[in-house]
Amino acid sequence: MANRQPSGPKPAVADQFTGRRLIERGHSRFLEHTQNATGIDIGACYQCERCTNACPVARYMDIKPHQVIRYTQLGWREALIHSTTIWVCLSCEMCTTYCPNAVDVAGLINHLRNTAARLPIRPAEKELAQFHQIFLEELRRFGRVNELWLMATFNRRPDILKKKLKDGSLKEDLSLGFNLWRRGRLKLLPHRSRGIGEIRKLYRHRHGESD
Amino acid sequence: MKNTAHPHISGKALVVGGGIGGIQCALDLADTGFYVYLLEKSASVGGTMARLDKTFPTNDCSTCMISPKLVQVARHRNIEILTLSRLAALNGEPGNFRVQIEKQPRYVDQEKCIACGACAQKCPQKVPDPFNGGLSMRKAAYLTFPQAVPLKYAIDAQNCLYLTRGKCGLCRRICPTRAIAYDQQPETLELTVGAVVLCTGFELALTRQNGEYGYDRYRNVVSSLQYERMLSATGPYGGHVRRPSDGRTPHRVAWIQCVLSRDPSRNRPFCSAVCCMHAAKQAVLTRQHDPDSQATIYFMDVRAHGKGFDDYIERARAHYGVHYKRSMISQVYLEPDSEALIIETFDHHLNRKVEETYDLVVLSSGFKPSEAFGDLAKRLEIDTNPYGFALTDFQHPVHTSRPGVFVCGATETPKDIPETVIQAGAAAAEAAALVHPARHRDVTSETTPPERALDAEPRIGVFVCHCGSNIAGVVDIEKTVAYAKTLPHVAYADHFLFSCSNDTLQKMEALIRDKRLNRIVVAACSPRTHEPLFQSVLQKAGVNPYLFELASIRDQCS
Amino acid sequence: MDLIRASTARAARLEALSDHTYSVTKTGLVIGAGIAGMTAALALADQGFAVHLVEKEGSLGGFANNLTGTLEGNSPVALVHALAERIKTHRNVHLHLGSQLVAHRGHMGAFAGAIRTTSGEEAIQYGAVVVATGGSAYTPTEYLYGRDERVVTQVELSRRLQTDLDWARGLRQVVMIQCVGSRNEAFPFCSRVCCSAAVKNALLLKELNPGINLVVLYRDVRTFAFKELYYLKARRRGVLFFRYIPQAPPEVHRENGTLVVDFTDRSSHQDFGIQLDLLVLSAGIRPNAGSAQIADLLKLPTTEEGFFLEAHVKLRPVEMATAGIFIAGLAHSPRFIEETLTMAKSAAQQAAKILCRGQMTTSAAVAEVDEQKCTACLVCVRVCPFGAPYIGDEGVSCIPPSACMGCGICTAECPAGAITLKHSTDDQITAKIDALLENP
Amino acid sequence: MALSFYPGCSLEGMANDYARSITAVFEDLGIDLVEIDDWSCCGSTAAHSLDETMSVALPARNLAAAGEMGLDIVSPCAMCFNRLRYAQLMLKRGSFDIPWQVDTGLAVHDMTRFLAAPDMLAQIRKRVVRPLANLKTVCYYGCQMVRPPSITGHTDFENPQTLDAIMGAVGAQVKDWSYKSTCCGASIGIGRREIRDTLTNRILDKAAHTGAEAIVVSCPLCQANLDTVPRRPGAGRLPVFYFTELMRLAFRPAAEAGWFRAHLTNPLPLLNTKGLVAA
Repeated sequence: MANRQPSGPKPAVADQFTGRRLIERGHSRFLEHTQNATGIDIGACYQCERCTNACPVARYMDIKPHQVIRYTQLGWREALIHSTTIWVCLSCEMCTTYCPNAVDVAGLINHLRNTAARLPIRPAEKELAQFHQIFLEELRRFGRVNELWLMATFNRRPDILKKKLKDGSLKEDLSLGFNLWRRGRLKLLPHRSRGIGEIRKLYRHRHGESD
Repeated sequence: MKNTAHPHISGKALVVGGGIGGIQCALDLADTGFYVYLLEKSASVGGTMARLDKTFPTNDCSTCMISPKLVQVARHRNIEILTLSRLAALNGEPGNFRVQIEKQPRYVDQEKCIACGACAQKCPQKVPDPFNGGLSMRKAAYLTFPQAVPLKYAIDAQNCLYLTRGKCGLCRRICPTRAIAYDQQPETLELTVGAVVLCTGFELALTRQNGEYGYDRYRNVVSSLQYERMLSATGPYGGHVRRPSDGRTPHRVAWIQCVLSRDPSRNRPFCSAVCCMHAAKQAVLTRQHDPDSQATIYFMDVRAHGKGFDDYIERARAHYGVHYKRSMISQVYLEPDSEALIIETFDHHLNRKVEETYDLVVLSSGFKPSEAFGDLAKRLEIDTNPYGFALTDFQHPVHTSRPGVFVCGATETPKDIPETVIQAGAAAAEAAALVHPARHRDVTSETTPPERALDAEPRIGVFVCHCGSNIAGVVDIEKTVAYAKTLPHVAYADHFLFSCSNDTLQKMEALIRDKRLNRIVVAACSPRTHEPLFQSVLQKAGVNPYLFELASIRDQCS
Repeated sequence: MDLIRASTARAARLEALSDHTYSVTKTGLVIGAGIAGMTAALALADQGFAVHLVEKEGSLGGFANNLTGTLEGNSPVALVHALAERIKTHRNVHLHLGSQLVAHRGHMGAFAGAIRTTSGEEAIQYGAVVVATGGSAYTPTEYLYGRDERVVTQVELSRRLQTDLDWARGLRQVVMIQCVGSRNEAFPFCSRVCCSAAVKNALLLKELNPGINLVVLYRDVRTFAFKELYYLKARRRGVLFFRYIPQAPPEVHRENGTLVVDFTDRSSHQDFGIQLDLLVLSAGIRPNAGSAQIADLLKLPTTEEGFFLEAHVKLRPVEMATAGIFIAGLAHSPRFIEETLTMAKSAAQQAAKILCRGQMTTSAAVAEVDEQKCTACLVCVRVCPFGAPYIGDEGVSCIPPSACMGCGICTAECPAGAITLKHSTDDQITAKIDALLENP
Repeated sequence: MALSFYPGCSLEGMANDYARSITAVFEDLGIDLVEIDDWSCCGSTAAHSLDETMSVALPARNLAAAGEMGLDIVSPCAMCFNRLRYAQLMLKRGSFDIPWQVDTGLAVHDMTRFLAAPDMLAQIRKRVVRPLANLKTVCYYGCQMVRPPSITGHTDFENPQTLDAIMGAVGAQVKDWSYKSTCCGASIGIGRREIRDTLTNRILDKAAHTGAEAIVVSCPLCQANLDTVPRRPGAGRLPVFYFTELMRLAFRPAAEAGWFRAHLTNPLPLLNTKGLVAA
């Protein structure tokens, strides 16, 4: 999948954020804002690359974990929220666990992912973003998430359906689904929790604030 | 000329800790007219330096460097070594402290022990040898290391069958000099000293518990000090680097730097200052031992901030082909079959993880003050920093917060040998400045009888040394002595188990007088360090010290 | 057995020798009155020894006078004052300002030399010497230094920060470049203190001017031991540290008036061109110009960089190979003030080992010149590693027993065979060898 | 003894076999698991990824419900456990505007931790009637149960011991290996399947290389992943057991073979050769 992961940030970004920008726009503003929002001490990093060496998916990231820290220090917000990194990250917490400076790298990446999700931008990893959204929608519908219905809703998305038809992964899905069903591992009907009302209220409440 | 000024000031000093810092400090004080008690918690002095193989930047043999110093303190008439001892209490004021020393029993009579090693040979109880980082076994009756000072065996009470279960008692039965003394009791000494210097040194922050990089989980992950022992000729593998798991020679060796150093997440945010050079040296030695070997150092910054250190790093890189990788490691993985170790790093050019496989991984562990220092600092009410090192003052870099108590070496900050030796001198200077009115008061100086007039005819005395079994095992002593008697001018010949032991020296002295010997030949071990010892015997017997000859039969025959 | 035969054969030919003894001059000489020199002098004086303290400048303090504060917030100047006060008032210290040591001979315990002052020459006797000739700051030729007033050294910056606060508060973008004039072909040494100096000034600037953009370009950050805590603090305060490699050092140039530094960040793989209003160079430490003359006069070896070379790197770090001469401070190597204080006291203590003795005996196993055979060919003078032999007034070589280490090199080298090493005389050795060869 | 039980969504579907074995084992041990009344989803990675506040609010509803019962919570699913713990920690730290009253004093156990307590292990040993003596296993913990230690409380995150201890207690051979908590990529298994496949396959390879005959897990997502991932042609598969399945096996004189039919990688041949199920 070499074609799917540009190594290093896109050239446009590099030009857009040269040293001169570094000076005129106080780069520290984004840094401070992020530090305050997350309570993460981003400055502490000394770029030892423990996080990147620990990350199981670094190769799929256009901005490697240690660079995420550097970019944040430099105030390169745009590059970050447009990166594949924030979506590919597994939240496996290897980076955070092993950081000698106790920098919560995974927390930072998650914060950036949250930020990107709130903005009207096309996520660099569309399917990953969509999956998360669909998951939350399912949760909103029933209060619990039923794997069968989750997959169904996901695969029903026109673009995804098209792609999966093309690369044959839909067939795989179906045969796996059938296998699981034969073994009684699929629950056909979703359970709707009684408290669904208050959960939906919570959703409305959240959206009330966030837009 | 006794110094009687300032009677309230004591001309004695107490040096706590028998590592290179303490040894240097003791010598620097004793050589300037003060009497020194050198306190050591273990059975012999030498500290960490005695455990090192070679040292940077000269690659000199560490033992060879420290041994003469060890002999010096051992034979210095104004240094009294108190082993297995701890400073229990300190009262009084600068210039006149009263100190309480708790001395643990050695269970071996130091006067009688001739270090023949019989007790250790026969002792049935094996225990992991702390001197070798647990990589080899020693007996419950033991000598810390071959050049130990004092060169006296000890019995460790935790493991001795007799002391724990009242069984065995073998060593007492076979000891040729009846030196074993199970009934020795702990004693408390009360001393008066003018000044105290703390040189308690350091230990590795890496412990079996905290499991860094699979330490104590994977057999081929070792600490920097363990690897030092593995390199050493006196180490567990006799100087051939072997893997603990299978005894094979490791060809691919990796060092991981800053283990529990520069690590705020473990509340160890400081740098241990010497590990960069230490690792470079070990890598160089590894390449020397085995030219086919591959040495890789994973690091962040090379801290070669000492005189000529960068040059050494450059040689390690260019001349010895040591690989430096500026990349820190999260975790070490085990290859199950070979027990090789896998280190994963992210390769920016390939844009993917690469797995590097090593036969052995060495963890360059950070330092912490030696375990005992924590309580000592509390007892003495001296201030320490958050990491347990002694606090000093900018203008007085060897003063602790308690007047009259000084500090040197890694007790203050992690530092290398030269800086420790320098600081030891400084601590000695401060102590001396405090007690100098009492200089020469508590020391004794050599008094030698007038030399006998030399008879025209040489009357040579030959003393052949068994050196335990070291020589006797190879050379037929009886025959040698008999032969010596036939040689021209030889008036007397005899043999001793250990010529260098105190009682033998006294015998020798008496013989020289009685037999009117005027030339002495001692056939013994080589160390030139022993020549002055025997010369002093001649002097005591009234014979000119230059009428002495040493035949080094231990080196050249046995 | 052969060995024993050989030994007895030699023993029969051994002769009684008596060690040579002489009395010790209980006065020390300290060369250089910087922090190291003053401290060494006081360390001796406080132990009751008289000291000559010789300083070629007219004032005390040396290099430290340029320094403002340490990383840990201590004041070198206050230290200099404290030391100077004691030096001026201490009864055991004989201070010679504006003076130079111009002659030096003799040996451990009994040296004789001369000091030249404005008022003429003065002969002095001393038993031991502490060399503390100090160091000086490297004057950069790199990065437009001296050609653009916006380019300064760390020392200059910290001095200006003391007086010109408004200027500091006006700064917006500052870049510091490490290892200027250190760790390169011309001067391979690391100057040890520059990383801490940069961190110190960076923290100070952030203190005065929190909004400032501060970039430090480094090769390795060497804030060892507890100085690392300040490096951490600086990072937390938002100082940006970028590593550069010697093959691609930063480039500084002027673009129509504005000062620009170009460099590559090894982490983000980005090229930067930063416009700045202040460029600070971490210029390294050099030995003091005067030290060469002292090295010459005292016959002391130095490193290529011009620092004095100690007798043994590990175990005799403050001793020179020549007995009775010791070394302290920047004259030995770049070091921090605490380390200099420590080293000076240590050197003084080694000197005290000599001064505290009434008499001194030297081994009798020393080289002896047969004046009849000596042709004053100077071979011994040249080969002796300890500079012991000299051509005496009788025009033949003299080897003072107290200066001779008994190594035997001259004995072997002397073409006239005029030198014998006592206790290893030719007939003793030959006797031994013959005995070895003969068969019983 | 009683605990409030938070099964999590997977145990209703993919992992219903896990659910059954848990019920059985806890019956055997005589511990009541009181299912949290009308529990709802913890939000999993999705809530965490898209909306921090939701990732606290959603678990909070269940924490609140458990609080009303006043019983400590035990969670069999690593992900749920992590989210519950995380939410609890966040609520301890700061105030969140959420409609539920949460008692942050309540203990949240991961099920393995709970059962690996010394007294529990003693209980388990007592119950064993058929030690799984010649079954060579490796235990796989995944990430969410152990990392980050600040949330999970697993200070031995690199070499966790809970499953190892439990498997030891039921007499199985447990091999040490380095990949106990290496991520299997489940959280992006749907969106970026090829990444998930790479990571999961690697773990299966390493497990096989260690000489294990079976992998023991406690996390439904890990199990689903390891059990269903497409293998390279030629590469073998290992049965992937829930630890409770094997406990049950050891607790019973004769195992119901039907029990294991839910697995995609059929474990019966292995159990057969070990004489643990009747052919």
